[in-house]
Amino acid sequence: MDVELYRQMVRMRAMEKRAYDLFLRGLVKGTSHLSTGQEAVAAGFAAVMRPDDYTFATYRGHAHTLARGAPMAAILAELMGRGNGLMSGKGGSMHLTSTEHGMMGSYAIVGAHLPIAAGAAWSAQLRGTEQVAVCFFGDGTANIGAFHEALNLAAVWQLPVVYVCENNQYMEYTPIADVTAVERPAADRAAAYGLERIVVDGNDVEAVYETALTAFSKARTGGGPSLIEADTYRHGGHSRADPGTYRPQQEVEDWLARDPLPAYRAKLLAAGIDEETLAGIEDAAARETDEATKAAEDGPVPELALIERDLWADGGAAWRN
Amino acid sequence: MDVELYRQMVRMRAMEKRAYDLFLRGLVKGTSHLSTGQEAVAAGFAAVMRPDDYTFATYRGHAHTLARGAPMAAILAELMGRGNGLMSGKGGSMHLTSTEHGMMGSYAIVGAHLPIAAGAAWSAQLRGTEQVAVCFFGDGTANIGAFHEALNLAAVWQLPVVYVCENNQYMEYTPIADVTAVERPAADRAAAYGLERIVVDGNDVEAVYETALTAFSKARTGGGPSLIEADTYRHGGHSRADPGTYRPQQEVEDWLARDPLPAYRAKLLAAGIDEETLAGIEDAAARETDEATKAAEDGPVPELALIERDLWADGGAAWRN
Amino acid sequence: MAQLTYRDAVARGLAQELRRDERVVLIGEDVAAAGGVFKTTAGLLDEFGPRRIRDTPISEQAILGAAMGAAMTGLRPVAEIMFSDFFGVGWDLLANQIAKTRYMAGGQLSLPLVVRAANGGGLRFGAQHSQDVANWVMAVPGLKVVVPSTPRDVIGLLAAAVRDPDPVIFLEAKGLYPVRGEVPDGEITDTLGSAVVRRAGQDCVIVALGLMVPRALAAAERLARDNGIDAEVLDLRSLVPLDVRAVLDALERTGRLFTVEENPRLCGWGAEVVSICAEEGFTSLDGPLVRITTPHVPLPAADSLEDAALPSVDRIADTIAKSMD
Amino acid sequence: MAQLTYRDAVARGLAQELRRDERVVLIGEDVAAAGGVFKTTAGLLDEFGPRRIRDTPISEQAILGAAMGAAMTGLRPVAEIMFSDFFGVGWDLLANQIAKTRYMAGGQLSLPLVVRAANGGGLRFGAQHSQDVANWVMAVPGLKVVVPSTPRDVIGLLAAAVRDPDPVIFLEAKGLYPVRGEVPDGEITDTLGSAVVRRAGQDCVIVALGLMVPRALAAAERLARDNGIDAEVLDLRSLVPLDVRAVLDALERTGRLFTVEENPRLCGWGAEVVSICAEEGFTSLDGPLVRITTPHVPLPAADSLEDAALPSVDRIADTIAKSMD
Ligand SMILES: Cc1ncc(C[n+]2csc(CCOP(=O)(O)OP(=O)(O)O)c2C)c(N)n1
Ligand SMILES: Cc1ncc(C[n+]2csc(CCOP(=O)(O)OP(=O)(O)O)c2C)c(N)n1
Ligand SMILES: [Mg+2]
Ligand SMILES: [Mg+2]
Repeated sequence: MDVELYRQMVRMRAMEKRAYDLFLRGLVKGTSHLSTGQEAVAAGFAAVMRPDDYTFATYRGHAHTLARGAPMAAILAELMGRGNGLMSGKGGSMHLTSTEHGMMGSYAIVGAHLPIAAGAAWSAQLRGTEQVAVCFFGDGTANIGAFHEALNLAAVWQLPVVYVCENNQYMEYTPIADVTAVERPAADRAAAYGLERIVVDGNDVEAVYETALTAFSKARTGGGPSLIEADTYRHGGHSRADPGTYRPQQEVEDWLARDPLPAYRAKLLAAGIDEETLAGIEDAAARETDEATKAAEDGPVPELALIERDLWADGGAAWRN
Repeated sequence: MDVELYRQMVRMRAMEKRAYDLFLRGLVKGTSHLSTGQEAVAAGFAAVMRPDDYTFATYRGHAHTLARGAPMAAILAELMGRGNGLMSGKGGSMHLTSTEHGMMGSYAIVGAHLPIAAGAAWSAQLRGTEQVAVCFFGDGTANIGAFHEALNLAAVWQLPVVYVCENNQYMEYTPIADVTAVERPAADRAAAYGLERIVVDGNDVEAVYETALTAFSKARTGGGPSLIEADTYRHGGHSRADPGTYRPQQEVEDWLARDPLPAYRAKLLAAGIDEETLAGIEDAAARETDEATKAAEDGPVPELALIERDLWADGGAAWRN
Repeated sequence: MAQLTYRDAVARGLAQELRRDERVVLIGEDVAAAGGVFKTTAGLLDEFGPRRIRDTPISEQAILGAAMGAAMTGLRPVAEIMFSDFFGVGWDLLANQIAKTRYMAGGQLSLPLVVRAANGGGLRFGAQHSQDVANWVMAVPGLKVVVPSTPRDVIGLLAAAVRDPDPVIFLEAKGLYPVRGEVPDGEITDTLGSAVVRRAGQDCVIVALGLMVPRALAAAERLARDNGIDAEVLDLRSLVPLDVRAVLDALERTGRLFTVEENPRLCGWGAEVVSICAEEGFTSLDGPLVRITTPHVPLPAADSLEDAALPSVDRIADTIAKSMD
Repeated sequence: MAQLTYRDAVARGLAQELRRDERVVLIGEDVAAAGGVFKTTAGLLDEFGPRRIRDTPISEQAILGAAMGAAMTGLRPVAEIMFSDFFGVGWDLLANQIAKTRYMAGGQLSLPLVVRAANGGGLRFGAQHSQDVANWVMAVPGLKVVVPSTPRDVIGLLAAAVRDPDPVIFLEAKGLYPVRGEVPDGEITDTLGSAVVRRAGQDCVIVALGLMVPRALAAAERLARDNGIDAEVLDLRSLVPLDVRAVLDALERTGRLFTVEENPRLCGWGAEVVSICAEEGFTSLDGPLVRITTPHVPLPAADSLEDAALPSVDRIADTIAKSMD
């Protein structure tokens, strides 16, 4: 299991770094929001999920999508607007979706997916499938109305949904503390929905994993929702355009020193995993990334006919006869 | 002061009863939402307000409007769609507004006025006027997104605004407990905004008054917002169309036994206020109500030209040249 | 055949679909125990139980989000938004999420859901409970929009909406709730995107929707009687999909087209219909294309003002008579 | 005279008004310390301080509500909604509260506020960050709507919006942010509701707005060069108030009118313009009124798809050439 967690984090990191390179090379044309530094959250949660569980993510969802099993090439191709992208280029980096992998979408308007995740959980509850929905969101999202409505509904209906606030300390450029009435935007509000206050070190992948395990078992066995706040930090800026210079140098350094990857690597080594295994994982991720990049770069320009395709379930977009 | 509180409650009660009669007579044509039974909240708060303070109310706002000094005749005329109505018939019962009395509007979409009240408070703060805004809303409103956003903003900006949840135990027909994750929809969430938990017996007008006094002084002196939950009960149904039969008989009786008016009357008598004074107040209110009714009934049908008036500040409604 | 009110037709239509398909569920404020504030869901809790008929908090974003999440995972939810004006508080869910997600996902998921709401004026409820928002939803790619004008259509189009694999906004003309109409026994189904000629006519066509349909019909009678004008009345029934063929066909046959819209003027559905006619039906035009709408103002509350603001039978007939003079 | 980008013109326009009137304040997400995610508010915090330039939480309802409450009590707030797509989360405040309150109150209060937002496509941001919602706001009685197409207009129309006593939605075409244009020195003011002829022409008029204005101009040049068609280009600049006189005048002079809309097709502003022309300008029509719009779909993210979906210079010119053939 341990090595698996590491492998996932390494893959995420490699992909996000590549996404950044591709942006610098002018191949990622729209925006993109990397989660470099936040890998432990995505890895820890994905590891406890059943294949038929549901993930709902934000625009900062590349890693979550990868973690559920979507092919890296399709993700990178989507970022590059290619026809072999995960959604054929129609969604873009902010909307990664792979329903066959339980990735029910990445949502780019803050807060919207919290009630949607509640709906998926409600459906699972009603259908009696013991599926669980997990919904990742940022610290800034805890101040928007949809957060409040979703949490209340989830609690009242005792839905099998796990809400995970990835507190990376900033909304876009504004420190979360400047705009939030409580210290912890999510955890300090759990009580407002009759929920337990749960905070986890989001850079400690095993801690995340344990926390996820508890929340998922609870949800799966009818125990209702959880709200978890995971402390973490994004190494880069908010989005591709942002160098992140508004952050104090010391703060950045402190958090870089807590980078989840080297930390976990050291822990694994200390636990007796040998260097070759880890290096092998890293090499494999690098190869996977290179191959995915090539497949994405080789991908075709999407057919223009896609513009009027798949608005409706009949595959088309006709609004008239 | 005491007798003043009683007078206000008596006037409110008389007006609301009359509004109900007028509805039965077919003269109130749209909907209307009475606050019979909830008078102590409106009276207690109005009593601590400066003339230049701001009130924001819901569609259940007749009493709050009267309490700020708007003429009863204009209120009843508005309910009846007359040209001498408070807003010439353009708003109707759900939107009573009298800016000259600090009544900044009654809002009919649940939650909307909470951020608006924050805005008025922000303006007062910025202009340095020591004005305070008060915002009344129902228990059901504590579950909507705007509640969350407004409370957070008010707390972060330390705004001079007092949020008052009139918990009358029901949204329209649904008991609030059925749809709320905590026992007290407002008070149990105060901590989520770093605010003190305040509950008051909303049928005890003096308790309300004291609570209001504290919150207003705090707001006026830069101490920031308060969130107060006042327990109360509406004697009638949600709106004119609703007989309120979904409520357990025993519950209704218990609350009727706690009617704020007779309770306070008894207290005043016990405190040595003489019967004549109280009877005089009641008679005056009855007379005021009769006169107001007559003035309202005698009011003209609004001019049709009003339809295209006052959309814009220039008095007109032109969207083109 | 039975006489049923438009209001009762809603409950009957819902019951028909709830019986047919286990996946159909209904949520909304006061829809269960209370049977809806307009009593359009009366009896459903008793028959289908609290698993399938659920009261919600006052949380329109949560209602719409729940419907969306449930639709993409195997249910066929019907969400009630009590008044369509409240689409405002859930507009992101409607216009940005429900409408766009299938497209953005390249068709990976479907959203077979219905959002029902009491729409429009006539009840003296004032500006925040009376607006006709048909054009709000029509303007959003990814939403289908249905507005029935008769009890029979309520059932048939509701069935079509529930069975449709895409999100359908089902607007109930609340001014029509008490109106009765003939409804056949047994299952009723219908198709989206088909307009119906309510009155045949040769001189012009009045295109109408929802609450305006009976008024257009009454105006047509008045025009026939007083002005010798034989007006056709076309009930659009759905705005998306739009039965453009029926519109252009009526224009071609009559040469004159009028729209009667309950919405305030700007960017109403009538503008869209007119713009189609002004391009594709240009050679059929025997005179101006004229829109009859509520003025571009919020709806006033007083009965006299509301009546004067909404297109009335007289205003419809007078406008047409004058324009055809 | 200076060359200024559209982006910098926003900051300059805001600064001009902030200097002029103490009551003007600016709030929004990341507008203060960060100078705005599009850098349209850069430098304002330094000059005007944190009392007047304030960062907010991610709470669009609170932002719009705060602006409304402040406007009715003596301030002249400018609220930034980062992307106009996010109007969805604050739509109740915009469409039901800000728009209707003055009217419902019988004119007792005024709401002198501006809501600014980056609007429309061209940046490959995908369907939830690219939509042109000009028609959403145009459809709501009680909102004025402005969409500048040049840096100079950004400043002048922003000044007019801030000074206007009513709520104005100020849509910045984000595809134009990097575009430069001539801007005179000193104070710039302008008036709402006045369209501008950007290119005179005799054969037809192309009515355009925002991002579509430069494209319409380029198409007009192409039409002149390749097809011998002399097209006038009318930049509407504001949708409410609408300069109907300018539109009808151009139609009368040319006999043919085309609209170029960035919004998806249904119920776009062009439909409204066309419907006015089809009624009031009927006798001037020498041919069909034709709308060129984005297809009625959400905007796809891939650069190739976005470019093909939005009206391009070629599509505009080809459509007009074909229609005038
Ligand atoms: C409703 C809404 N408002 C504003 C934005 C613009 N925006 C995109 S991301 C973001 C910051 C979100 O912060 P947080 O929730 O902490 O997530 P993070 O980006 O840090 O992962 C903002 C303001 C948006 N997408 N949606
Ligand atoms: C956003 C919105 N949703 C629903 C409604 C319909 N509605 C009007 S009043 C009401 C109940 C409100 O309950 P509460 O907040 O407790 O206030 P009360 O009526 O009890 O004073 C509802 C659901 C509305 N007006 N606005
Ligand atoms: Mg964050
Ligand atoms: Mg209540």
